[in-house]
Amino acid sequence: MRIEVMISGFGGQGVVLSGAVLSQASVLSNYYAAATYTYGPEARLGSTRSEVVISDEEIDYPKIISPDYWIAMNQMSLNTFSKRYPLDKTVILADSSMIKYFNPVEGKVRAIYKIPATDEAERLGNRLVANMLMLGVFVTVSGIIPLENLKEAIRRMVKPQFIDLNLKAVDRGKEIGESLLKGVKV
Amino acid sequence: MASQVKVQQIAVSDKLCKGCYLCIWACPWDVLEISEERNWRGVKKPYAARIDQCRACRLCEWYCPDFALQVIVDEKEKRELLEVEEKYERPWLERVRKRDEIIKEGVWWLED
Amino acid sequence: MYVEPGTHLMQGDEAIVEGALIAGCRFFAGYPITPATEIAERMSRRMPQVGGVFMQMEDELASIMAIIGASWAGRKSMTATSGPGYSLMQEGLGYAIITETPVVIVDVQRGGPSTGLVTLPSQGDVMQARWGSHGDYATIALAPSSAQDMFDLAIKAFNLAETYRNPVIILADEVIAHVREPVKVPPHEEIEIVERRKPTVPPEEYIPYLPDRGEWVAPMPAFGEGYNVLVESVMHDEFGHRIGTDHVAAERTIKRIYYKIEKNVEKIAMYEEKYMDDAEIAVVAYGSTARTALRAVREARNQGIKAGLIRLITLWPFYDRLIEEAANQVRAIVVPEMNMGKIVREVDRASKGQAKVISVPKVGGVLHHPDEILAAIRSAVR
Amino acid sequence: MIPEAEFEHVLAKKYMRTEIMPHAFCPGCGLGIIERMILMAFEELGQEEWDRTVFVSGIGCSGWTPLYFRRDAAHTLHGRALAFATALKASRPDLNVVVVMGDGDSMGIGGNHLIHAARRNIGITAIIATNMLYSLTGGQMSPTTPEGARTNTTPYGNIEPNFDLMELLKAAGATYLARWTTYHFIQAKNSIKKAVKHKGFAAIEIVFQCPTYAGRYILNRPDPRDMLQWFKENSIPLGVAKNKSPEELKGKIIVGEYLHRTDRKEYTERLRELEERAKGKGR
Repeated sequence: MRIEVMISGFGGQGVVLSGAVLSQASVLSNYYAAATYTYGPEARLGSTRSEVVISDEEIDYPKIISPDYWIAMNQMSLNTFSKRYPLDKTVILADSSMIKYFNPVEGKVRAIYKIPATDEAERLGNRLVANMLMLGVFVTVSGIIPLENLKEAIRRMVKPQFIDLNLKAVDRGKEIGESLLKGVKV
Repeated sequence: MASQVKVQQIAVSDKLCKGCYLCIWACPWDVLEISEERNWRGVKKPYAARIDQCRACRLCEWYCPDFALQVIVDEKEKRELLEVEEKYERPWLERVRKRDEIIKEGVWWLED
Repeated sequence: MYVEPGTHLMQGDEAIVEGALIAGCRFFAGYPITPATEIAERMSRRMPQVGGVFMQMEDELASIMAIIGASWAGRKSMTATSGPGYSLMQEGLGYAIITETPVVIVDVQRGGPSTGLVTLPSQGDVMQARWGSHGDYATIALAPSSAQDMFDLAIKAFNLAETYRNPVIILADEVIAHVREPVKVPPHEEIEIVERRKPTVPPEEYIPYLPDRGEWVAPMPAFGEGYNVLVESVMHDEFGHRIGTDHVAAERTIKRIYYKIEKNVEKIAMYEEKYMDDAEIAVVAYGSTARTALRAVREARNQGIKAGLIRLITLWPFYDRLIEEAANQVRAIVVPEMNMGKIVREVDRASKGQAKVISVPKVGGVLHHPDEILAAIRSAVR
Repeated sequence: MIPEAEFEHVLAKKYMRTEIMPHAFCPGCGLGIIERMILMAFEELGQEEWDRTVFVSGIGCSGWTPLYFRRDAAHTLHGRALAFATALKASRPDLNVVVVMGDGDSMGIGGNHLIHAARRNIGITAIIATNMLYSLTGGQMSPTTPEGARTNTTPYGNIEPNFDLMELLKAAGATYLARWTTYHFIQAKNSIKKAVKHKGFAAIEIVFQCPTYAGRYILNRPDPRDMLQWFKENSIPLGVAKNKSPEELKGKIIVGEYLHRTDRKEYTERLRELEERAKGKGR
């Protein structure tokens, strides 16, 4: 088993942290994991991407060949990477608060789930937790990692004062994920 | 004008003196002169031509950049010099000599 | 104080810091540079906790001199940098070599030349690690391929540095510095740590640069211990006194600092072989590229091609015999590198024409796609 | 009578590597006098201080100065002596670290390290031997070459203004500063004693005679005796200089103790405090 998860967005959306948290959650679930990230020279608003490979054996190539899941957090990255990778087996979890045009990927992928993550996060109190909300959706939709392990990873890696908010975002993500699986539009 | 201090010797090293004559410039009492003859190093060393005028102010010593010159006032100073030689310089030179011996035999990493 | 035994999810740069601390590193000097900055940041937090000194220096010229100074103060010391900073360190590296000072230098390679590809990986500094400073010398360079390697090789690097009194370079790259993956930390007492060999003779009998018969380096005292050592950047004799025109003494010194590395290649060289037993095509790779290569080799095996991988862990001194033996076994050697082709020259030289050597260069700041290496393997079969 | 063939001064016998002497300096070079100032300072400070003193130097004629001492000494790279010394002091705060540098070494190629060592106020004694040009390479312009002087790289006269080391280091944060010439033997020796005992970055600039190049090219006095005479006649004590106009001070060497302050904390003390704060904090 080798599952490749790509998280793409711009700097400041927590792309790197969510890759780190996802790899931690994978390790807690007794998988091997390797998380790498690619970033531009800018600290904020540059293009950023986390690549997480989850496997039941030691990981050789740590980068993505063809993503199984793609958490896309902004329009620019959706446009860019839709051209770079084969996407026929890819499930896209897209932040529909940030992405309005899906034509670059429509018809090329296995499924697209549109989640207004940033709007939902704002409703929870801080738009910065959209990344964790998306991870909550991801673990629910993919079923690879128990939700509790994701929460434990957050407790280990997130600054103490933000843990509660992040956990709330994960729970909201889980709800959204469950309704998506039932085919309910969010 | 003879001094009250009796200075035994103003030693000037053949090994170290390079003949810059800063000692002569520094001496307020006109004690030192340049020798007529060159020593084995080719230097015309300064020497104490008028040692009776020396008051052991040691300015010549201080301004000698080569540690070549010392005003030896009396037996005590001479003894101290030899003591220092015995205590500090000899063990050090022994260490240097040991190095020379080993090197002379040839170093092992260049063998065969 | 140290990271506890067990498996931890760590980033490569975190692993290298924890490994270095366990190895006994107690001085770090550095200057911020992407993508090596995280190492300095972690060191700044961790070093004082273990009683060590962290210093952010004014530049890389100062950083390398600082770790050499700290090493002579008796501390195991390290710096971390990337391409432009590594270039600035070359003169200081030569100083560490001529004065036989154990230090560890981490170069997290990024794309060059010059400021280059600031945030992207590369293996462009491989030759600089061997030949970067002027003059004749030999050097030790290690290439980690995982966060685990960053931990393990940090310890190995300090051990080698202390054993051979030589700088050791860890040639990481951006991918390995930033990869977050599980790292196994063994029980601390099981980790082999080489401590600095101190003189056992009194100062009067100690000769700073003259090893005993059969030894390559003399024991090394620290400053202030009474041994009165001259640490001399000018070509010097066994006592540390500079050589003016004594070419015989100069030859002795140069040959010793060269031979102590090159003649011990069998002891220094580390490598890993996978699927090589019956291999007909060998892939020789190192660093993060070795992981891509492994993927390609497995893919080739799936397609019925007998491919194998030789992962070089020690890049310098180059282990000629390993490649020569492989060349006698296989038909072709594929050498993928994140540069325009550097180690491939060594592979070509060491294989002595016994196998076809195929270079697979990759530049632009990205890992090879496994298919690119696979294509080269397939082309070698034809 | 003591035989003179192999004679060495008592200070040389006690402190110096006499096996490699006479040293490589030109006849009449002031660096030998600076060596003697250092040794006499330590002779007065006592054996205990000497035993915990180490030397660091850079490249240039000045870099050779401490290499003749039978002590731990590092002959580093051009300009990098202070970087080496900073780490040495930070690692071993109990040692006296004495750095000897030339004007090119300290203010030219090593200028960055100089100002940062002063900024950190690390407890190093920097003895900066200034001869107004680069002499090891054969007489080229340095950051202290007077304007208008002809050297091998300023054949039409130097167009660059020079550094005032004392002002530079005062602004950078040094806490002990003095300037003397090789003529001011006792004063310089006393300053060295003070600097070694001082907690903080101490710099002593000693203008010395380079008869071979500075004597011939800059002062037009190729004889070391004439150069010392010139130092004697052209140096003005700080107190006297205060009441003189810039015109009167043109071309003069203003000597004296420029600064001695104790209100800035020394770097290794800060390091020790930092360690206390960091300990007990988890990984």
